Amino acid sequence: MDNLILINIVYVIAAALFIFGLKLLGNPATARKGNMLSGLAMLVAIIVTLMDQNIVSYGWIMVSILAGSAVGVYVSKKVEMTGMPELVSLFNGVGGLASAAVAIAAMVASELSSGIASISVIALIIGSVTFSGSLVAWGKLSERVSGKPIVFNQQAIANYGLIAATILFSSLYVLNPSSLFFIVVVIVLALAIGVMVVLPIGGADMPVVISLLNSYSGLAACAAGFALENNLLIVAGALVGASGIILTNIMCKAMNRSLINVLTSGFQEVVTNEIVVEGEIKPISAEDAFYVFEAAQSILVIPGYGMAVAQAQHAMKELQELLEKNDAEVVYGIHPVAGRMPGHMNVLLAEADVSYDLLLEMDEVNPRMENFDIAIVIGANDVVNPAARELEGSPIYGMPVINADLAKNVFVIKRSMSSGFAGVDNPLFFKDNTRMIFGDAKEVINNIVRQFND
Amino acid sequence: MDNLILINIVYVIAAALFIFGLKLLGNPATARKGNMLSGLAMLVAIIVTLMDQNIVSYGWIMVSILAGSAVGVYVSKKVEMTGMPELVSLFNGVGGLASAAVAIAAMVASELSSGIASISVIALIIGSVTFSGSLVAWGKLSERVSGKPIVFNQQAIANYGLIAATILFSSLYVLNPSSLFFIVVVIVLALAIGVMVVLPIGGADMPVVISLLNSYSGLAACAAGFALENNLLIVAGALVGASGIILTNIMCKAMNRSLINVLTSGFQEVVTNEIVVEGEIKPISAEDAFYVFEAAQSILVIPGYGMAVAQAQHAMKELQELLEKNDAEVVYGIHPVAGRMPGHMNVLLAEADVSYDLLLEMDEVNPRMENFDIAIVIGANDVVNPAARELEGSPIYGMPVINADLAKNVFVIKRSMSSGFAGVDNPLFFKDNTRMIFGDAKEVINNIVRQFND
Amino acid sequence: MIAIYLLFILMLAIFLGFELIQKVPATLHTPLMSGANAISGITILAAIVLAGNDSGTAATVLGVIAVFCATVNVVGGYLVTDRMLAMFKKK
Amino acid sequence: MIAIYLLFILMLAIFLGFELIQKVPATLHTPLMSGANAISGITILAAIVLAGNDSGTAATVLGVIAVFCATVNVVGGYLVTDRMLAMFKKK
Amino acid sequence: MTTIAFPKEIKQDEKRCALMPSNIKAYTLLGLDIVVESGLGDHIFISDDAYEAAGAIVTSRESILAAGDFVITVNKLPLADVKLCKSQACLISFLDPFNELDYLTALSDSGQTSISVEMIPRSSRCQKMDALSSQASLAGYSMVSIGMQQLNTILPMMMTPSGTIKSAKVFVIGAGVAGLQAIATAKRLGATVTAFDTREVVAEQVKSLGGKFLEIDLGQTAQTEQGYATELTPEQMAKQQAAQEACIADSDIVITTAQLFGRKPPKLISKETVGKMKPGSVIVDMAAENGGNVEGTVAGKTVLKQNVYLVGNGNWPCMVAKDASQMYANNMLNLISEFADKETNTVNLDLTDDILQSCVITHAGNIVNPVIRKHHNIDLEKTV
Amino acid sequence: MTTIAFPKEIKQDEKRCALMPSNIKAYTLLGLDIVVESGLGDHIFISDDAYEAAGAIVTSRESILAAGDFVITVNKLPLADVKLCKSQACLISFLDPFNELDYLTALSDSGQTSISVEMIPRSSRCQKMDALSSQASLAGYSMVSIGMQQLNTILPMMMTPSGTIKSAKVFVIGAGVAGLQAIATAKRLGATVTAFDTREVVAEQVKSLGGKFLEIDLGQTAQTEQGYATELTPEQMAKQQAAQEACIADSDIVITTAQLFGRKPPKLISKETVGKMKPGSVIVDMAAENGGNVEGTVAGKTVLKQNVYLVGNGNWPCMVAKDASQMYANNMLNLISEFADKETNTVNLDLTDDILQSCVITHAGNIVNPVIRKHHNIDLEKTV
Ligand SMILES: NC(=O)c1ccc[n+]([C@@H]2O[C@H](COP(=O)([O-])OP(=O)(O)OC[C@H]3O[C@@H](n4cnc5c(N)ncnc54)[C@H](OP(=O)(O)O)[C@@H]3O)[C@@H](O)[C@H]2O)c1
Ligand SMILES: NC(=O)c1ccc[n+]([C@@H]2O[C@H](COP(=O)([O-])OP(=O)(O)OC[C@H]3O[C@@H](n4cnc5c(N)ncnc54)[C@H](OP(=O)(O)O)[C@@H]3O)[C@@H](O)[C@H]2O)c1
Ligand SMILES: NC(=O)c1ccc[n+]([C@@H]2O[C@H](COP(=O)([O-])OP(=O)(O)OC[C@H]3O[C@@H](n4cnc5c(N)ncnc54)[C@H](O)[C@@H]3O)[C@@H](O)[C@H]2O)c1
Ligand SMILES: NC(=O)c1ccc[n+]([C@@H]2O[C@H](COP(=O)([O-])OP(=O)(O)OC[C@H]3O[C@@H](n4cnc5c(N)ncnc54)[C@H](O)[C@@H]3O)[C@@H](O)[C@H]2O)c1
Repeated sequence: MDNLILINIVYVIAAALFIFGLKLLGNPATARKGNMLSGLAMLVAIIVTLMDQNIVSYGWIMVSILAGSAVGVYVSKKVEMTGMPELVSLFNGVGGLASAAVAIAAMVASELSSGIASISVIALIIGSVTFSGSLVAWGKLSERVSGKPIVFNQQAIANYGLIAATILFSSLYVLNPSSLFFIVVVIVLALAIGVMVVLPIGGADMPVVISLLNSYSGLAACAAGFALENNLLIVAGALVGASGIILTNIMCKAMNRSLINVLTSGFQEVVTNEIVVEGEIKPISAEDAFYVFEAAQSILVIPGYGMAVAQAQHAMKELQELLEKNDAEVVYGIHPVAGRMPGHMNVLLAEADVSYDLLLEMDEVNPRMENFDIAIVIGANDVVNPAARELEGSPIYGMPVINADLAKNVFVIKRSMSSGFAGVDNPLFFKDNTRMIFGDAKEVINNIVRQFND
Repeated sequence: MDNLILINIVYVIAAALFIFGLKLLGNPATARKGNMLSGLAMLVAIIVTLMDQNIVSYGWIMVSILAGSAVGVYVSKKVEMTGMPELVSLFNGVGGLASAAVAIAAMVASELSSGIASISVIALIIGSVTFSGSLVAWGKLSERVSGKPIVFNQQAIANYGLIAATILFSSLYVLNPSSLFFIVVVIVLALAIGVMVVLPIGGADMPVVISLLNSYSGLAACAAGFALENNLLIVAGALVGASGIILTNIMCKAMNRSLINVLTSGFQEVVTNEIVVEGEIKPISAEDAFYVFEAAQSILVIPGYGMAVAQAQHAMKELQELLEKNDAEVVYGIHPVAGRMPGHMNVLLAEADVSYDLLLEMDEVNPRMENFDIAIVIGANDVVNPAARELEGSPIYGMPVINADLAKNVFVIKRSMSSGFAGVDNPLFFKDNTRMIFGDAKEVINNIVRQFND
Repeated sequence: MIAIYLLFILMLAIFLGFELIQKVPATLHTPLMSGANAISGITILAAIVLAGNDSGTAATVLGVIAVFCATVNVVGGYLVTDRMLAMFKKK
Repeated sequence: MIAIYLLFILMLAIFLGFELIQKVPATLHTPLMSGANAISGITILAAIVLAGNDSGTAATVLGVIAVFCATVNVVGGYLVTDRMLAMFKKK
Repeated sequence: MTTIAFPKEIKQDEKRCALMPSNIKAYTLLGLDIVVESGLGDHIFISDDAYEAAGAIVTSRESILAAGDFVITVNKLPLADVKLCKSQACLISFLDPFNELDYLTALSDSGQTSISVEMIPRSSRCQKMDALSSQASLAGYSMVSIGMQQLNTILPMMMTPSGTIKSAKVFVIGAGVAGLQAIATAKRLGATVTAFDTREVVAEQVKSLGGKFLEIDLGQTAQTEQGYATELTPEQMAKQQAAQEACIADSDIVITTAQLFGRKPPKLISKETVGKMKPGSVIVDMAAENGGNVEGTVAGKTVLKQNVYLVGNGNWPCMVAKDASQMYANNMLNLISEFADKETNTVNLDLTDDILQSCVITHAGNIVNPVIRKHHNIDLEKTV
Repeated sequence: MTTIAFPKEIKQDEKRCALMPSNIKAYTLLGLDIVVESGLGDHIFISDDAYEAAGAIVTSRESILAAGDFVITVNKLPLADVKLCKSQACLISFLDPFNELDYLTALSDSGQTSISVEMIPRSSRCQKMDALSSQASLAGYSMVSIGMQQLNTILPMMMTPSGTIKSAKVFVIGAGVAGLQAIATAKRLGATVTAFDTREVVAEQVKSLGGKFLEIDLGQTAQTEQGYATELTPEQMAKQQAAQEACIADSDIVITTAQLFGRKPPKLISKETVGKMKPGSVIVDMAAENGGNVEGTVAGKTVLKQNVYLVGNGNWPCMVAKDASQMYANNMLNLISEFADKETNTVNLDLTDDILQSCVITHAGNIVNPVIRKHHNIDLEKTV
């Protein structure tokens, strides 16, 4: 019993470390330290758990821990940077499997009271859903499964059916805690749910799904904790569960999606539509754009008529100063016809007291465009339209433009997708490296400025 | 036992309500709702506690609850707005008394195990210190006791002695949990500590002290919770304790004091100093100034040479727009000699595109000065120097100035206490309604702007 | 073992307390302090139990005093806080 | 009664989880998710106990599988997270 | 090898020229020969040596006219000089083709090709050759400059110990290229600027420069495809004049830039309205030389009438002749480059090109430009 | 009742006057009588009627001079007119007391009291009467205005399809009241402005207006209690000239405002330096009328030397005569108000007052001002 007290006191400390770790993980400056703290907590918890007096044989435990560690180390070292999200989903699946296995083990180890049985079956279901769902997500991310939403007719009905069946068999199991059959049926059903729920979600939404499944695996741990009366499992599980939900929500917002919308893809009517989209517009919020700005070393500002309309020049000057303080180089690329009168941009930028040295002509910036980390287009449209270069037959074909599209990242700030003075569409907005920040130029820039100050 | 479960489940809910309530209390928009939620939690907790099966007689309980409520209602309704901080300290003292009484009651009710005994004596000490300390604080605030720090020679030694004695007798009590004598001695010592610790702290620092004592009373409740194995006491007490400490720290920062410094006043050597200070400078951070700005209806901006040096005109324009969006009226009072050349302010403000209609002459703003909620002086000095009006013999006596000091609140933004062009001191900085915001004008204003956007 | 649970609860509650009051505006300092003070009147629960128990007159009397004091703290505390907060209402 | 304590702990932990992840920058979304995923490998504790108990071969086998899986999750999770975070280091 | 000739401007008080030394390198890179009349840059302090050093041949007027396949000037070449040019030469300059039928006829009779720079289309692609815009923009600046000079008060507001001086009020009528630049310049100087234009799209542009737009409800107004305003009906004109009057009377400087492409500028300010202005006020009438927007302005002069200065100087870009020359010379270079063939070192005017279709006026003995023909009612059958 | 007389300005090309109709009410509220010479405001379009309507008596020069207890003008009253004034009258105007000893002697002989407005102290309290500052400030504006006019390029930068025009470079030497205003005005117009002054405190002020300050290490320099610069040593002068040269050669407009109170302005720009400037550049020499900062400027004229325009027009405030009059008139009103006694409706000059001690020059037949006596070496014993 003394041992138990010791273990639990260490658990309290481990829980505190987890909490600290998570807190630090939320801040770029301390994230790494946070991760290490949380790793330390895990290590301590594992070691102290091994001192549990109920443990009679260590052999298999050690073998599986060593094997697991080896696999973990190998996979995580070998993976390419680009493969990380897939790997995370794979780990998540494995974690779900572990939870499920724990639940089954508890179920087969002894006859359970109905309370514990219901908690265990919950852990089992969540673990299984996490497992199969994560595997599908992994498949989609690594393109083993088509990234497109996979939908079929009547799927909503099928899904409802699955859920009903799962509830039914779970209840049956709780009533007959000794029945292996019900356990197996529940497992199969839960695995199916995991597959069915993730399949109809598009590849682009996968990070959200993984985050949610991750939150689920926390809940599974939490449920296991209840079943085994293990405080640390409850605390750590609840932390992961709750923070996962919040994180999922934040990620949805950043992607301009609603959580409900993502989750219920499998429960929606199938709509087939045949509209050909020329490309995809990738909107981004000013808040998220900030992180790119923070990391950039050289930035080209391309102002246009919209900057004048929004009177965003003062805000831009402030952003420029902040970027410069952040050791980035900022220059302005002034297209000769930007605005609505010759020298329009000059008037504005002089008003904001932008140094003349920073104003470069089109011919000066175009040759070095590839070297800019960011080209930020502020309310300009025609003057950065690659159609003038590429699209013979366009009304502006042949007009020299600033080749913003050749910069590493392009941010376009404007209020809508509407066209500029010349009234022609702008393929720049659909390019891969372009992100649209919709909104009034002044407000958007002020927003980014605010991020710098936070 | 069923009853106990019910009570405890309700406690979980009450704890959640307390947490929510505290969270909401931290935001001006929701604070009132937060307070009500927390009140609701308290009510629910009290009612459910009354269902405790150990309670055999309700008579006295009801009487004291009714009497207590009556007193509480009466006092809180009657107090003047200005008397509130005193009242809070009084309530806090009463709360401390209650904790102390609970601890004694537990001690006399039955022989305690040494674990419980030590926790109880901690509760007793904290409760008593809170009680006497709060009373002294109340005395200082209501000017029943001199607001000046009361210090005497050797007080540090006396205090260390007191603490040592308290520890000694507490230990003795824990060893003899039946001894009434030790209890009484501990009480007396603890009360003395409360008095001794608070007396040497100046009246201006009282809010910090009360906040700290308040945090203590939370800890007392928490200790009582441990003694009685009452979860809700632990949770609520810990919440109050922890948030109280943070709050105390925040308040210290806002007053430009260090917590350690405030607390250890009683342990420092007595320094008598004879320098005559003409008045007190009250610095304030831009963050805190923001709340006054947010509440203001009419604001007068008085720019001076410092605005030009800092090139703060664009930032000021932005602040103006935010204030106007917040339904406040903003005008600029331009002193004819502000700056270093005739029309200096005009050049700057025109650059920032401040409408000419908002620029008022000295003679237009002076008569209505009393009606301005805020006069914000940006890097001006001589032109708002009341010495020109009041101090015959001053080199600038007789020069007409903008009477900023007559506005309801004055904020002066400058980098230091140094004087302006004329080289004369400015009594405005020492006025009661003046708060200094030290820093570069542009940075300070940007800071306030940022608050508006958060 | 119960002590362990209580310790867990304490630890979590303290963390939570810290997290909750991270960035409060200065205008709310006093009301917040006052509101927290009202919550600290939670000792009333302990007081009630002790006052209602029959474990000797001394304990009961102390319990009753404690109930009275705590009630003053709780009731007065919430009301005063509410009055302060009522002043903040946006125009 | 133990259930009550557990409930208290759960409630507090959930609140704390919400509070902790209030405003994370987008760059941290993936590492944070990955870090949290590693933490969710905490089931390893349960797995260890079950694998070590002697309550039937089935349970032991399942326990060992669970330990293996959970270890992969924990070890891999922390290392991957660390690798991601290492990329953020300020120039 | 194509030779391009740049004779001196003959017009009185003209200080601009159509070539700057900095352009010569670009021309020679295209393989073109540049011949320059001695003294071309005198007015803007550019010596013959500078042109020579840059690679041009500097010689007499007669020689260069005789040598030039292209003859580029700012103002139209006097007919006497046209006779000295090659018969297939191409003359490029402002030609004022809507008003100078006689000159055009003479040109077409003598057989040269002529390009009117004011007829270059206003497409995004042609902006670099658009001399009308470049010169108008400078005119906008100059008009404010002269208004500032003429006014006996300062433009910005000044709050000083010696009293507060209110900012001057400037009213700009017509916010095209010149008007917008005038707005920007006056705004920079701290004046309170109001503007009006019949084209509603302009309101936002005025505001984007910090000016106020005077809202007058004229009912339906329109603009051409090139962005030029269409003429108002007489009722609309009357409405506009009435609505403007208060604003004009209140202004210290009024700048009128209203033009109608190919038509006489509208009369916008009557004698009576002028009389309502404060004594000492200033009206700058951009169009004075073509008839003017203001009743009473005298082309080429500043006069004081009813105690108001009416500035009708004209040739505004000439006030900043160096920049004006630079811009004009760049426009010409861009025009020539567009049709230069680097391989053959020649410039080939392909008359089917849509730019040339709209700006070539005479060719091979005919007035070929359809717009101009239509304007002067030249029967198509007759001459082609 | 004290009467204040405002005769017309006689000096050629002077357009300012010392009274505006808007001031008359304030004077009459003080109980003073105002007499005005007919035609006082002609140059700035203020009619006699306007003065009369405001409460002044408008009549002939002789009558008002005979009636005035105070005679206020901008420029000094011709001696012929002084004779017509009351013998106890007080004459107020710019007197140039450091240079006009003969005039002062004549004044003191004829017995009138005289106040030199340039001698009003520069304390914070006196700024409202400080005509030197108010006029200098307007001069700063006017000098940029004339420089802009004279220059054949525009001041702001312009990036257009017809090429990029670099902003003009303006160099201001002497950043006192006039210099700062010049900096501000040029900056507003978009020019790149550099400034230099010997007083180091000015560097921050220049920067606060967005100008660059040219750092020249001259060693020890100083300023008087009133903020005026002290004279440089010849070595320092040479150093300054050498260090400035590159900046001047690079500038399109140079504005010199360097003055030394009570002394001839320093020569800052030599002929050689002028010769290094670009052809067509402009130098505006504020002090040309008093000898000038620039070698070769001609007082009252704009001349072209070495292809550089040397502008020495002088009387700069006169270019914005209305505002200049308004400010000067306000300064005078503030001066009179300071000594007016509302009870007795008189103005009493208490010569022990420290303001009057520094600005009264002659009184009761003597030159009483100590600074001026010292400057002209008038032996104290001899005359008092
Ligand atoms: N410079 C000259 O002399 C001159 C003269 C006449 C015509 N032009 C023509 O004008 C064009 C100039 O090109 P440009 O790229 O500068 O302008 P543009 O092509 O007209 O595009 C301006 C863009 O700004 C956006 N915008 C407007 N208000 C905004 C606000 N408040 N915040 C954010 N975005 C705003 C608009 O998109 P949303 O509505 O979606 O926000 C619009 O697409 C050229 O076609 C040129 O030929 C030039
Ligand atoms: N208008 C004119 O024509 C003219 C001409 C010459 C002289 N003057 C004289 O100048 C004075 C003008 O009065 P004023 O009130 O405008 O100016 P002032 O009395 O000179 O005061 C300016 C204040 O601004 C502060 N400051 C400087 N840089 C700052 C920065 N970056 N951020 C924040 N604060 C800054 C300074 O305090 P810290 O150092 O503590 O920050 C200083 O006290 C009068 O005495 C007037 O007589 C006027
Ligand atoms: N495509 C391009 O890139 C390009 C190039 C140059 C100009 N433009 C556009 O062409 C337009 C016209 O240019 P412009 O300045 O040469 O025109 P303009 O010189 O013919 O006329 C000047 C202005 O006067 C206005 N006006 C006419 N009648 C008026 C009246 N009765 N009252 C008030 N205003 C009146 C016109 O609307 C025009 O704005 C401009 O808006 C400009 O944006 C476009
Ligand atoms: N107390 C007040 O409120 C008040 C009022 C008016 C002026 N002033 C101060 O008085 C100062 C001087 O005013 P001012 O404009 O009438 O002076 P000013 O006309 O006598 O001289 C003009 C400027 O020339 C400078 N100068 C002299 N020699 C120079 C040289 N060799 N090279 C370069 N610069 C040289 C001077 O330093 C001065 O700044 C100003 O700085 C102003 O701030 C103060």
